[in-house]
Amino acid sequence: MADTAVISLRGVRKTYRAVTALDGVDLEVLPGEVHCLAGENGAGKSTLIKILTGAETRDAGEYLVSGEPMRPVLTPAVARDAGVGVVYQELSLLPELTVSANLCMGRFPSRAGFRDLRRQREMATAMLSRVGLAELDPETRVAELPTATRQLVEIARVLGQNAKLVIFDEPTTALSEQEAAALLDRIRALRDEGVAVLYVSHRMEEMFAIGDRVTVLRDGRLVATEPMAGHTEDTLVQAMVGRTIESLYPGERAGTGQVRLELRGVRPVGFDEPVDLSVRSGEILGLAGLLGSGRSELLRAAFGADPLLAGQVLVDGRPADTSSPRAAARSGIGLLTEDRKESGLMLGLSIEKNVAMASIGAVSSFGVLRRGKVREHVAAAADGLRVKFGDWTDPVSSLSGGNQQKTLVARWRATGAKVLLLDEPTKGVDVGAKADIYRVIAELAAAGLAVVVVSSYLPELLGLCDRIAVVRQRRIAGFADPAEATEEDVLHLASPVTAQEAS
Amino acid sequence: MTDVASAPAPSAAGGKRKRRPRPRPADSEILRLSHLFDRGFGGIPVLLAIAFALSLATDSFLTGTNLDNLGRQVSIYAIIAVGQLLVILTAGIDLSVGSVVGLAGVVAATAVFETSGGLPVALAVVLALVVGAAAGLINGVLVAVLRMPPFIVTLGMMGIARGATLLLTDGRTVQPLPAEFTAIAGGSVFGVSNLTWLMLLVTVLMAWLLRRTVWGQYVYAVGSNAESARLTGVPVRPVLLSAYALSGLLAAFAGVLLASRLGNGVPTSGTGYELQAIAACVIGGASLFGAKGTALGALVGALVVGLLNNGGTLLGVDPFWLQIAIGVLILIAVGAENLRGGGKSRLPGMAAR
Amino acid sequence: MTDVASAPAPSAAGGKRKRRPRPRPADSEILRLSHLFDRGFGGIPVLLAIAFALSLATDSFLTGTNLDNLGRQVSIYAIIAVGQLLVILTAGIDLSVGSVVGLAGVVAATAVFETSGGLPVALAVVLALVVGAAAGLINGVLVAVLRMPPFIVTLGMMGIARGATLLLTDGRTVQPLPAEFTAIAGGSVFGVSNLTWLMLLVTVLMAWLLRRTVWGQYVYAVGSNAESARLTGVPVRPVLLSAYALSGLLAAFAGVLLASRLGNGVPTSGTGYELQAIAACVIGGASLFGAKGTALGALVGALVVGLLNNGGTLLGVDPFWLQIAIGVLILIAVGAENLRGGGKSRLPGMAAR
Amino acid sequence: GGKAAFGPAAEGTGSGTSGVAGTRIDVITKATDSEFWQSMLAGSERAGADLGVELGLFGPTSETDIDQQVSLVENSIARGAKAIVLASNSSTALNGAVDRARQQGIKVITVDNSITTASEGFIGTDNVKAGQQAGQRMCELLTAQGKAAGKILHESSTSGQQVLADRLTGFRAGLAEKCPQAAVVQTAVNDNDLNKAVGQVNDAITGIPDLAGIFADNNTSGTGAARAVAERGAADRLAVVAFDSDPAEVEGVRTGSIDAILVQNPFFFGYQGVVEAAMSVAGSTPPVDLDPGAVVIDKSDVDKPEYAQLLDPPKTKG
Ligand SMILES: Nc1ncnc2c1ncn2[C@@H]1O[C@H](COP(=O)(O)OP(=O)(O)OP(=O)(O)O)[C@@H](O)[C@H]1O
Ligand SMILES: Nc1ncnc2c1ncn2[C@@H]1O[C@H](COP(=O)(O)OP(=O)(O)OP(=O)(O)O)[C@@H](O)[C@H]1O
Ligand SMILES: [Mg+2]
Ligand SMILES: [Mg+2]
Repeated sequence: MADTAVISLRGVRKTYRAVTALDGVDLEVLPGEVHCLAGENGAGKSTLIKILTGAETRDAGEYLVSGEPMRPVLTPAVARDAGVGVVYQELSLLPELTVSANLCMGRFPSRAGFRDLRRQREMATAMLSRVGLAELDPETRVAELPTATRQLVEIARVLGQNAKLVIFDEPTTALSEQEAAALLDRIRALRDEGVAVLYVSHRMEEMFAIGDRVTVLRDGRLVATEPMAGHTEDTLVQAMVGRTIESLYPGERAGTGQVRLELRGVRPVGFDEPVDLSVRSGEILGLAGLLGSGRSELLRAAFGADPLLAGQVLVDGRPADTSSPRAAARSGIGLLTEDRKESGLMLGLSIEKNVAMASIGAVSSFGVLRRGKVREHVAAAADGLRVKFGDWTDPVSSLSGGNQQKTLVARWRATGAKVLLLDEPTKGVDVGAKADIYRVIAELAAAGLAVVVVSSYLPELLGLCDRIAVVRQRRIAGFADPAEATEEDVLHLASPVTAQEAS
Repeated sequence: MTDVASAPAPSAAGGKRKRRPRPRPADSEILRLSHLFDRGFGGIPVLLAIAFALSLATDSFLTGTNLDNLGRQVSIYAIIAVGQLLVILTAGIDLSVGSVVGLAGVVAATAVFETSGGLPVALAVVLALVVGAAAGLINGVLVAVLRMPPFIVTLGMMGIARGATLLLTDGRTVQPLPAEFTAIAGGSVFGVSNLTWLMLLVTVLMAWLLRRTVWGQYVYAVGSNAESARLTGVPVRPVLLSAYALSGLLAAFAGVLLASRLGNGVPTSGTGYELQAIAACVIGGASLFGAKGTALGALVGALVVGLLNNGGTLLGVDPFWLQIAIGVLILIAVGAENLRGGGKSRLPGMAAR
Repeated sequence: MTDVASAPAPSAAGGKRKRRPRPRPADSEILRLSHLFDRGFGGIPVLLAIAFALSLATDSFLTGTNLDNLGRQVSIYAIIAVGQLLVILTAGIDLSVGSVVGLAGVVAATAVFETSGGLPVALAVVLALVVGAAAGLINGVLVAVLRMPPFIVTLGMMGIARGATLLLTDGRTVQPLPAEFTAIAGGSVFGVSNLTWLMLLVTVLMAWLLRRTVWGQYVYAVGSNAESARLTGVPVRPVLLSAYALSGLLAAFAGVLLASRLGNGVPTSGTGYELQAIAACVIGGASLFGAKGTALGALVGALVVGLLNNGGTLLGVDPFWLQIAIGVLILIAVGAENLRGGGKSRLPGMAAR
Repeated sequence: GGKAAFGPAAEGTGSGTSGVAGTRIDVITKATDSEFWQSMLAGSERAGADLGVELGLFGPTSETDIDQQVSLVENSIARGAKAIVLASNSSTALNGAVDRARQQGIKVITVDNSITTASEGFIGTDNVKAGQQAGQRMCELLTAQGKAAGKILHESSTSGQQVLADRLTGFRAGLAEKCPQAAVVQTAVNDNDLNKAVGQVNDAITGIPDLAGIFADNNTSGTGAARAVAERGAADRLAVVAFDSDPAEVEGVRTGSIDAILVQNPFFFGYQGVVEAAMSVAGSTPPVDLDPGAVVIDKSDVDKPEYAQLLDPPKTKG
């Protein structure tokens, strides 16, 4: 019985009203293996994980932890105590509480109900140091941390639980290459300690880098569980999508035209130096940089989301009004923000409304919506994005993470903007859908838009962009040509260590 | 507002593998029967149940006189509730509506008071509406521009408006009011009192504004997530300002109608109406966390409370028991709604406030 | 609870680029002076400013008698506010506290009424507290288990408890009450009235519970995001139940004290206190969206309102003007706090309710 | 009735008040927001002007807020008032505060509602007696309509107020004297919300087809009854007796929707209260108990000149 699976699922089913999220899924994760879970957006990966952790109740099927059957109705606390730890796809930290309280939530060191603050601090510091955050003050409130740090804190929390099974649901979406690489090292170390790991990611090379076996889900059904070594990227994609994807990145496009977007001496809050940058019609400019290098701040300021201390944003040579996002949108700029939940979606509203909101003026006359137009407009914007949903009027919160992201792409596509600023546009999006989004971006560029893409995923920038600007410590550190540059070149330019070379 | 019945098993990813049924014409925007039994229009089944029970229990419930009474009684609350709903949709709260009812009532009454030399009725009404809208606008400015918590802002305004009302009248009732003024609420068209008509008019108009105009969509967007809305190009401040101003305006309108109905400008009138209006919205399916609720729901909520009060008097229930019974019935009404609509597991504590 | 003064501009991603100061020893949990000027303890500067202004404007403000009066007047509200705070921290609201004040008061009064054969005072008090806690627990069950909206649940309970109070007393005042009972609120220790001591005791105890116990952290966790809290193993339901039950218990305690202070079981007492309690919490920095607020803040909020009322009488302000002035001053108090704490741009509409 | 005590308060009562000019006297009403209490405050202001004392006028926001009234008394002690004129919201709850005031040498005159602890003097109507007058009048009206066994609605402003309970007790007693078969069949409570009062009376007229009379226990209830009776056109078949003399109620008497009102004299309460307070401060002894009584006024005497000031007392300002 040496190889008893840490967890095993048999014939698990889960439906949400009319949606069947999982249908007869089997899964076994062995100690000391990294088991990847692959599938398109909405395939049911997160749902499966929620069932493993007791966050959702399964409708049918068996669930065993170390051979012990689990009760059909499971609470997260029971699952955790049985040894299942998880890093959720959507951040689940409590923003108003401190880092240490978040890390110890649910199992505070205490004596008779009274918190042992010293031990709490020690525990927190120990957990943080495992993800390279030893320097972070555990008494900082989570609300004050940038997204990437929050993700690391979340990972620290799970690592600190000494679980038998650790589940990662897209842990690297908010991380840069460096942090992601460090995380993979951590996962390997966990595996070597005999911990079972269930790993979900839409980044193929990550799966190939650490995966021992892979289970593929499609439309809530099990496709197969196979050794990772038996797959190539192509066969894995084929298994996930059920079709082949000829090329992930769009091919050649027609040349670029006039300068469409120009940042002239733009200085967002926190920037010491003004930034000058121009993007031509038809051009896709990538912005590379480490976490916190200021890429998002730059985009936000150019869109009027944050105040500009100095400088001007020009669209087609005319100064754009960046006093507010609304004004910027009217000047023809659109911004897809990086944090879907906090500054992108209106979660309670329907998918349809979420897509239409930025361009609602286009389907109304004198402020009154035109009958029938909204649906048409929205359907056109979502065309080719393969958004998986039940009904246009379902709340956008019912969509899987990747599909939520697609609705945001559709939102900005619908505006007919001249300039699109996309901050991590493929965050949490599957391969097939990435190809769809890249294609849509390329189409938009081909239609004459100037597009700026911020991404922490370098292959994407190299594959998609015409030109890459590297941001380092709130300065443009240089440019790279995707046709020639390698990931190392870009990283080199982005890292502060090499700063002296620049001067 | 999902239409579960008519959506086929929500199918696969867009176009490619399964063909999705062609997007239906925009019928989802049209009110269909199935909507009525949806939490979005919360309370309609409850309303019908109460009405049915009352018509069995008393002979007098289904008489024309009584329904007329009911319309008159509920209309004032319903109009305030519809205004309150706007603010609630933006995830705010307006505690000042009760005081604005009082203020607008005495402003209108004072303006028409001196029968000779008093302002023409129409002008007096406009004056009162302007005062109410201005009070609402001040709330809006403090919330939207100075970013103060709506609860405190409108609590402050509640005290200020009531104080101003008392100052204006010296705490005395303003009367007698001329017949032209009392005719506003007193009259009737096709045998149905003006008050009832006005209540229906306000509800239908607001329902239309919320469903069919860009502004209406913006109101929901702001309530759902103000930051997301701002970054989507929604003019958040103007939307908030308009919601608070309209809430004030409708409260003032209710105040004028109340003064007209009573033939008196009573400085204490409207006291406590804020809670009733909020309750009506919530009974009608609105969430105090914003972005959830409809104008029709607010009307239904007001009717539910109105029916309980009306039924209580018709049945001659002891007032102490009536108070208990209304409390219990409100709980049952919302609880029943919740259980029915609660198929999808909601979180404790996250339950719509 | 951030220590703005000593934390440098919230810096870089996980300490990579800038060196953060070394983690301080666990002192951040201990109340330091700088905390007092933080929004978390909202209102203390405002409180001091008002007190300072009053001591300049009148001779009588800083007299022992007046400070004693102030303590007596504020204590009842403060105790209710501290209970209310708990519910607010869980992102709920408790509108029933005013009615529970009345109910507990008459329960205690009725129990000790018949001087011969009446229950011993201690037993009567316990009985009243149990009744209050039970009312709160029912609220909690409806919110946590049946997932009904707290606003409606506690609004229903508000009516039910008031009705029960009136039924119990037949609408009459219960009196005279024996001296042992009136001594609870009437007595004093070291020249400071019992009421003041009890208010301080309740606040300190609650502050300690919230800061130093696991339960306290759970309360904040549930208010921050009930679903996330549940997923990390927080017992959401028990936490909600305890918050509502404690709110009821403290309201009942305030009711007993009020009855003791008045020497009467008055069936209408406590009417309207719910809004005052909520206002005190919000003035003291709590957010109606949950997870933000402190027990000390609730006390300070109650003191701010108390000071304004007290100052108004001392200065002989006309009551109508006083009502306006208090409204304006509440707005200024919270507005000033907001501007000071508002360095980081908060969203309109998202501003803490 | 004590009609003799009505009319402008005799200026002569100022006899025992020499040397009080500048004295600080606080007047605390049950509430500030109604005609009734405003009249009382107007009376106090008149007396204050006549005697040259320094007045402070206060009142809680609502008549149910006993705690706030206690605070007001305490604050008056703190601010150094020499005398307090108090319309107490409870017959016992203010005892503690009043005792403390008197221990500090502050003179306390109670008006409208007596309290069970000692004070320098009391001026007010006996509500049970006034209720009895109302019951007697109701019986007369019912008998005149041939409905001596009729059903009566009790429209009440608030639950749990002693004064109102006293009025009802008195009313029942007065009614029972000659109309033992008539009965109060239903009580409706409007929480001093006029709109609610109108609705309730409307509902009762609909719900009780053989309703014969309405007893309204304060101005809100009375005004509400007047309005509803007018809306339903039921003035002829219903006997309506109401407390207080809101202008709207007086109007109701004129137009017939109210048959009789019971009127007290709050202006006199206020004037006499301040006068007696000043007397106490000056060292003379005011009357221990002064009951000016209540008068029943109906259509026949509503426009009589002797009631003019009673029904339309001088305003606070001017
Ligand atoms: N609470 C819910 N209510 C309704 N439908 C839901 C809910 N949660 C998930 N679904 C549906 O279940 C299906 C599976 O979703 P799930 O989140 O498991 O996908 P996923 O594989 O994790 O996708 P992604 O890669 O985009 O995160 C989707 O169609 C989704 O819309
Ligand atoms: N809420 C916040 N509070 C404090 N500092 C923040 C906050 N959000 C971001 N920062 C800081 O602002 C700086 C720039 O962040 P920004 O998000 O613009 O970087 P980025 O290059 O876009 O990185 P990312 O890939 O994480 O988005 C970082 O130093 C970060 O720590
Ligand atoms: Mg997922
Ligand atoms: Mg970024």
